[in-house]
Amino acid sequence: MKIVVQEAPFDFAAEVEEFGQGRADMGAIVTFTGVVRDNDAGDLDAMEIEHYPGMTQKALEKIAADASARWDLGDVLIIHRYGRLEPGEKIMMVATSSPHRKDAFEAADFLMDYLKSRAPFWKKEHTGGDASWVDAKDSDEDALNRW
Amino acid sequence: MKIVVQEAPFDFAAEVEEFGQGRADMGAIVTFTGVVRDNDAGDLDAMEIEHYPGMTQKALEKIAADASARWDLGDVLIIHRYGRLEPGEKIMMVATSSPHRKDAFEAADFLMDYLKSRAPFWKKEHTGGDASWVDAKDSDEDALNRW
Amino acid sequence: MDILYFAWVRERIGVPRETVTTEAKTVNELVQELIAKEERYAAAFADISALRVALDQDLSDFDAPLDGVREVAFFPPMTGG
Amino acid sequence: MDILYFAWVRERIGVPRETVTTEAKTVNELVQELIAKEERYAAAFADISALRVALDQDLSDFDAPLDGVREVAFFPPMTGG
Repeated sequence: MKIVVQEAPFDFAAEVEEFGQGRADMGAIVTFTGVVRDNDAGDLDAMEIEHYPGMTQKALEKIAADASARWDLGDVLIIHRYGRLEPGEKIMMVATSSPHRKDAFEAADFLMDYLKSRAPFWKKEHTGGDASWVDAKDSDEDALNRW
Repeated sequence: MKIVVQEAPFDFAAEVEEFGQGRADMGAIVTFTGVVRDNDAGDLDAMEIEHYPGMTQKALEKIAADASARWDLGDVLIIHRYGRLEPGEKIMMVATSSPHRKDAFEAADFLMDYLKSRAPFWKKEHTGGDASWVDAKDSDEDALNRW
Repeated sequence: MDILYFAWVRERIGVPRETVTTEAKTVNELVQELIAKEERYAAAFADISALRVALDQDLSDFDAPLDGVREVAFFPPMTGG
Repeated sequence: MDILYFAWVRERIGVPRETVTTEAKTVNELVQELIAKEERYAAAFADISALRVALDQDLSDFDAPLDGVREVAFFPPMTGG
């Protein structure tokens, strides 16, 4: 299990290359990558991500451990950035490996649902001099009931 | 949309790096990678993959087009190898990008279900001098009913 | 008409491809013609439910007509991915 | 006891962290004490249902006891991923 919380960009290609390397017992690898999406007007200047340093690593480790207890996983990777990001930049990624396709898919989907609502990150959108906190959606909380 | 059918290994890291590059309108990227899994006894020599050259590209394009019609996707990538592969080698990958996480996940899952049962590939396992064709599972066919 | 065989169907029949002249109107009729020809075809087509067919590189059915079809392929259920 | 604030809770209260001495037995009692202190706290805690609380860096509830707790954090629902 590898959990990284950092301000700097991460090297997605290098991370996926390394992930699951040299394991012939894992038939399936799933990755999810979150990218800062521009708004519909196309004028998002930046996404600012605040987090709770003392809690973040711990919360992500718990989410990864919960996934590992629930599915047959070879490995789990979570990388999440904080700070100021521009549209098109990668915010975060998760990767899961498993002997079975279904486990790898479900575990990655589960990690994302929990990252959204149970990891202490908050997003603020900066648009043409204005700034506003992104509201959590009820649907994000509801998504946890799937598991 | 990019569909590649080839015997040579593919550069997973380079492919994922290129995929969705420079798009600020796609917030979510999902990849699935299939790896030749050793058998439980650990004595799989190789997995041989036969395909139907005239049909493969066409079948994969149809599957990708079906996914694009059904979900809000920015791009779809499918790479599938054929020939003789050793345990631990990557057989294939799919990638999907979408403004929305759910679309990217579902479309990748859909692509895999259809690749399994509707793309003209056949696997033969070589184990200590013996060789046997991998049987399709009823569950693979059943999986298509999910969609 | 070209007939292609893949995986264990190819192995049982012994060739990957052959050209036949046929008056068969449907895939089923073509299969019956082949079965009548030689034992290796009878062995390959013993259980039709274990086979799939593609007409001109599109998946099809055994009761499909062969009008205008140039390439017929027989193979077991696919195991891609 | 250390109290931490994040996102718009931090902005309304005006500081990211402070140390308080309190006799509050639960998170709810602590919130009432803070509200009574100054208007900016009353503004931040006006709608408790819009807030989350963590005790010593684990998510918790507003009726949880504060015995032995060293760090309390208040923040809006998280928006990670």
